[in-house]
Amino acid sequence: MKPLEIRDLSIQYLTYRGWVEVVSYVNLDISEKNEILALVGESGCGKTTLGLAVAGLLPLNARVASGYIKIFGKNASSNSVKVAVIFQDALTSLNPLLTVGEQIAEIYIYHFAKSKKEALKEAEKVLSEVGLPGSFINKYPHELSGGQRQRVLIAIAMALKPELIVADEPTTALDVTTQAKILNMLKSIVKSQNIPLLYITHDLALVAHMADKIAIMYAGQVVEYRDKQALFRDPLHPYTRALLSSLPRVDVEISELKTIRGEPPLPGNFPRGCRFNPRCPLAFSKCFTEEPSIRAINSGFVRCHLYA
Amino acid sequence: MKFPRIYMIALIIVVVAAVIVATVFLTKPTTPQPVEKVFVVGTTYDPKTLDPALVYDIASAIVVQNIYDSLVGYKPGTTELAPKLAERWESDETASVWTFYLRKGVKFHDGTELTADIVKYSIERAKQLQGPPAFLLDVIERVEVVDKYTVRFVLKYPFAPFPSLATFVIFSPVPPNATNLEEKPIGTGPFKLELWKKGEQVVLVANKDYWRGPPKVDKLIIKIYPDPTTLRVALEKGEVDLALGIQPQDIEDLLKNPNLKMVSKEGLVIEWLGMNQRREPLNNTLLRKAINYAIDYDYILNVILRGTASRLYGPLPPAVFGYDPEVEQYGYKYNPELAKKLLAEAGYPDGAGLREFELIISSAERAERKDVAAVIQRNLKEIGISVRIVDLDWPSFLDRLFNHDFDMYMVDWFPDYVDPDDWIVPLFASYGLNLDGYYNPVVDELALKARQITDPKERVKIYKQLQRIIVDDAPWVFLYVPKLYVFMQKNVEGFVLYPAYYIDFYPVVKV
Amino acid sequence: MAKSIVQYVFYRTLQSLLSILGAIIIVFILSRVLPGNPAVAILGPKATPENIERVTREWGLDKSYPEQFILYISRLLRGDLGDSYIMGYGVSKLIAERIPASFELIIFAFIISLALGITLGALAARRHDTKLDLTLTSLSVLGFSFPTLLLGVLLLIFFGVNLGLPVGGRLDPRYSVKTYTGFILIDTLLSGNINAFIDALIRIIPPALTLAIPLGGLLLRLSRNSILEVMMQDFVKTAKMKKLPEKVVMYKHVIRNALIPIITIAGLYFAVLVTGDIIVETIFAWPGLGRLVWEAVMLRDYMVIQGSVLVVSIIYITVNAIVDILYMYIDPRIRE
Amino acid sequence: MSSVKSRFFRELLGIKRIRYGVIILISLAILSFFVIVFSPFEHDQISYNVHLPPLSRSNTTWPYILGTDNLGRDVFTRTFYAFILDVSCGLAIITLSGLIGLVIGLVSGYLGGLVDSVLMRIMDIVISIPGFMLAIAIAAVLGSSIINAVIAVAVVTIPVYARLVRGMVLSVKESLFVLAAREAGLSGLRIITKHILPHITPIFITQATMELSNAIIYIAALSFIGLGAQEPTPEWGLMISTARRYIREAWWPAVFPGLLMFLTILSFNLIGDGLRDYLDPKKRLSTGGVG
Repeated sequence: MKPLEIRDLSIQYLTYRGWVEVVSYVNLDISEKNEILALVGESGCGKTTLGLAVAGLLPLNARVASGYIKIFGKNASSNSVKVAVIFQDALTSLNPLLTVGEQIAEIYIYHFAKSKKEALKEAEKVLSEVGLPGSFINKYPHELSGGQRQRVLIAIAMALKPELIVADEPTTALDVTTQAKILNMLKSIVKSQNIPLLYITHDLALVAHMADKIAIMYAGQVVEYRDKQALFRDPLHPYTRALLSSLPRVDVEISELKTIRGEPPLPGNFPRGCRFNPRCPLAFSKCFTEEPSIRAINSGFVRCHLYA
Repeated sequence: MKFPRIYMIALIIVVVAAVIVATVFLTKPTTPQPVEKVFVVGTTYDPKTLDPALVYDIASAIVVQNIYDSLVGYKPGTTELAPKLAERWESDETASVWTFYLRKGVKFHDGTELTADIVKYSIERAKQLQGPPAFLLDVIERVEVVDKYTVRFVLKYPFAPFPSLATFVIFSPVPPNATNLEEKPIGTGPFKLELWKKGEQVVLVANKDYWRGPPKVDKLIIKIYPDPTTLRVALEKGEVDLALGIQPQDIEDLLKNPNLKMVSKEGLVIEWLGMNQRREPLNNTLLRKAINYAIDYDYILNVILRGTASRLYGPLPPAVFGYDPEVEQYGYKYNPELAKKLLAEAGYPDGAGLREFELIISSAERAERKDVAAVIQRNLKEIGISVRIVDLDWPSFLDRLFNHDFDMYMVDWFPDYVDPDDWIVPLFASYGLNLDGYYNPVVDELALKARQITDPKERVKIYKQLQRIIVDDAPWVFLYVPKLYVFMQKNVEGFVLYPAYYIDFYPVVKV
Repeated sequence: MAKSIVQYVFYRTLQSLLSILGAIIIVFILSRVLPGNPAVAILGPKATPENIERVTREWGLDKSYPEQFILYISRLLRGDLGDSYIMGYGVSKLIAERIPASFELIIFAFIISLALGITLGALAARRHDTKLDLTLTSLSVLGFSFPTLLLGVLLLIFFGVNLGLPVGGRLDPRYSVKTYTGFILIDTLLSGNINAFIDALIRIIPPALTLAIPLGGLLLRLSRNSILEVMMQDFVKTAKMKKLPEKVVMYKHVIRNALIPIITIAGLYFAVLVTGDIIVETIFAWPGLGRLVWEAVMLRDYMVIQGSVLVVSIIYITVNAIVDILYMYIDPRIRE
Repeated sequence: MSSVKSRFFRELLGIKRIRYGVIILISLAILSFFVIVFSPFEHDQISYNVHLPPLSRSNTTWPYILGTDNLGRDVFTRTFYAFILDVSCGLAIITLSGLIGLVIGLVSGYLGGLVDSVLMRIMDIVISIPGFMLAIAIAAVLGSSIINAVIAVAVVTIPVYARLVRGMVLSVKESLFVLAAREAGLSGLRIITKHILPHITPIFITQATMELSNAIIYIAALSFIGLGAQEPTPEWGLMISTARRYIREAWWPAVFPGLLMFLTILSFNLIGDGLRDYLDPKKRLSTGGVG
């Protein structure tokens, strides 16, 4: 059974104008236990919603319109599935009124039936595993630095002993040096403890270092899914190419960063046909009328009429 | 899914509520059947102090009159004077020296015997304490002890109504060595104080060796209900044997109630609308007469007050000695056409050129006044006079009244002693309170004369003349005299209602 | 953490004394601004200038305001609240008798409104934008928008007439119960008179409901909104991610964070209720502090006004201090 | 430009609560307009010249739909006349005390330290003074009318807002975006208006709509002692406190003003609630705030 299996998944939100589709018809898998699947896309493309759906944390005004998500064969929203999530902003993701120790210990209390004292000892242990002093169990979230708070989130994730970890832009709020430390720690956890990781980011540079497989998302759809090397070497979808080309190269002197013209469409008013057509340099008549279907190619697939 | 905690808490609350409701219904508490005869009085009046030298409000007077006796009393149910602690009294021909002969063998609750020097001590104590009612004793020059049971009052000036003044609570003797009389009263009256929970209830116990014999009930409880609606509910449920302060609106329903009965009596309090003759144009008599004819008195008496008051035609209420029945003929009646005619004659046809008058009232002191004022406002609007009602709390109202800061006012007058003098002098003599700025030298002179004559027939003749003059000057709009009424359970006997609102629980009994 | 609380408490009591002094000064001035004085109030239409002048001289009201104030403060420092002009005896005794009655009613009303308000508020928040939420909101609005005057009278008639239960006052006058604590429910139990206890219990329900329904409605709306506000915060997602039991998420994480606005308003309304609801105390013949203050102002009995406002401000300030300390206990961020 | 505005209002009305609230409020306003214009009775007309006894409720005589009060005046007409007066009084009070309370709360919550304790102690003083005593004092100085009642009630309710706002500012003050703004060197005032204010507006508005009912009820309490509106002004408080004395005999002169008062306050609260959801940055019209 695959660690993660997403089939024809569509998710909708109830807003003041009725149901709005945010994720449409996504198919993704994680096949190995220690595999890192990166989910890349601009903000507002639905990657966070997908991440929350995998973790079974969709807000009350969201619904899975079609398809399913299975983790080791079990449906994602069932209670028995344990998926850990590492959020972007640790300050708001930690309860300001409880000490760090309490917020970790409660996992041991409720999941592993430990007494309060034992649970706190376990919390101390897991904190030191993420490189924080044991005494931090008495500290409150607002007393820690950004990096330390992010480590606490990772500690919480590890304490849960999850079957899958979802990391939603875990390091965006951090400076570059702390960012590297956190990501290396995450990678070593995944590889050493064989816990699959769904890594959500908008930063392609980080993906190059972290991911085994990469899925590019645009306007609620996965437009390209490839092995890391294959994608960087030979990007197929025009959007992927545009993303890669806007990556600044250290060794090349450039006056102005290349950008993609136009704005990603907001859910609820996606264009007809291929959703990238307004911004796609290679768009032709078919792109404006027909929605492209998925075309399997070596070790992955792409959703573009160029390859139909 | 474990039963979420919130449902459990909600469940607990529901269960607790059910238990309370169950106890409420199942164990219908049996009303307590104490062995001794207890009589419960419900009243909207909340007593302030129990020291007779300080009492000047009805609420305190009701309790104090049953703990103390004053020198002179009333014949039951009338305004005629009757002996009480003083068996008899007489005065010299100039009515300025009065001698009272005390009853013998009267004992205070603490056993001391009542003698003349105790009466002298009590009057001097009251004078020295300078409480609110102390001004009533100004007329006394000095008090002399003639012998053990005779006391003489030498007055500063001739004052015929002195014996009726001696019915006031301030004339109740107090034991010389007693302290803290405000809370621990010791009198000669039919009841002794057992407990006073301020704002809640006063518990009195029968004084077994009272000089008129012990009262019929062993314990008298006076419970305070600030709101007449609650008092009515308590009366209907039988929690209260007698109720003082039922509001006019409830009378019709209560009369239909088979196990209740009502005792009522013509009152002495008068309610009127005064006009400030210091101010233009209210000094114009024709205008004041027009206003008098514009008011629909019947509508006020029958619809607003529901027959709980009788019409007042002149300065004196019908129940007082010296009242002239003809006043009902020449007094003012509702006649809007005449009112309009007079208004035109006064120089203001249909109210043209008249400014808006400000009518100050205090409904906090008497709730019905607000409705009566609204009717008057409407009546005057119909003949072209516009009036703005200003409802003030009681002291603010009095402050503006005494500073003559008003066009019109509505207030009632409670006599200190039952004699026409206590209406005419303070309200119409320019040397009295002079609230309205009314000045008629003839009235001043006659009022003074009437006060000094002792022959009752002579006094009646003068007061008849005074009433005619005053009604003709129309300083006021003479409104009504509220009737006194008391509701009680069917099985209550012996209660007698006095026009001067003297409340006596001594003869009361439950059959 | 302990040191900062002790230091904070000391600093707060110092401040509180200042504001009590402030309250005394303002009430002293305010009561003198009111037209008329105690003599006028009692003498009524008989208040001739000489009568007023004589009585006010006797009560020392003819002295200049500063003089009166200094006299009042000097007696206050000796713990003497002075004597009521009209009643002639100690103000402290007068107030002491009224406080248990007021407290008993308020505490009873508070328990009902807090319990109902917060639990139903949490329920409405968890099921927000559903039929249940809308009915609870409308019920809560019905609760606090209904005029107390009308609510009191209707409850009085419903309990007294329709249900035929004893109503009005604290106890049936025919019971005689010794006062140990002043709390009628406790005193009747202490004196072992079960019938009296039930009678008192039945009598306290309608006035308590008249206070609790508006307050409960208010707390329901407030807790619903502030819980909703908290439920949208990210750390609730973290708590859900930990797959903790529903009640732990709600009680340990959500409600605890939502408590701050709730405590502020609850504390505020406890203090407002301390002055008692004149209307409830009048309608249900409840000898509370509210009616005492009301009658004192109506009779311009300055000593009683100043005494009761002093007591009320002490109660209010202690309640507020407790609320602030609760803040600190709940929210570590405010502790520095 | 028009499309954005219309979208804004469409969004606004889209929210169920606001829609219900606005519908009730507008229908009440229209009804009172018609009543004032077309009612056969002046609001203070005593019925005796129409010979209909007061406190009667005969549905045979069309004009007296809701019966008459103790002076024979038509309850239906007066209740709707009072709608305009009471709503404007209520709004005046919440705006007056709301704004002052908001400023005090913001300043004392944000600045903290001495300013905070001084302001809060002043609030303690204001709260401990009985409201009706203040009302009598103001009435004594300015003469008793509905305006003084509004001033008195406004002054007494300032602490409610001040303390609530202060509580919220305290908890928001520590959050990241405020600290970031402070580090960025923004002036105190800009931080308050740009960062703190939008964050606390939702709860503040909710509280304001709730306080509206307290304001109207407080005016009623003042009428209870004759310090609010004066006869014959039609005002709910005055009507209810007068009708209360006749409740056993005729319940309608007291209950209908109470009912209309409830409907008005319900509509304000539904609008307030809807606004609170609408103004909340997280729940703005996009996908519930999730990227």
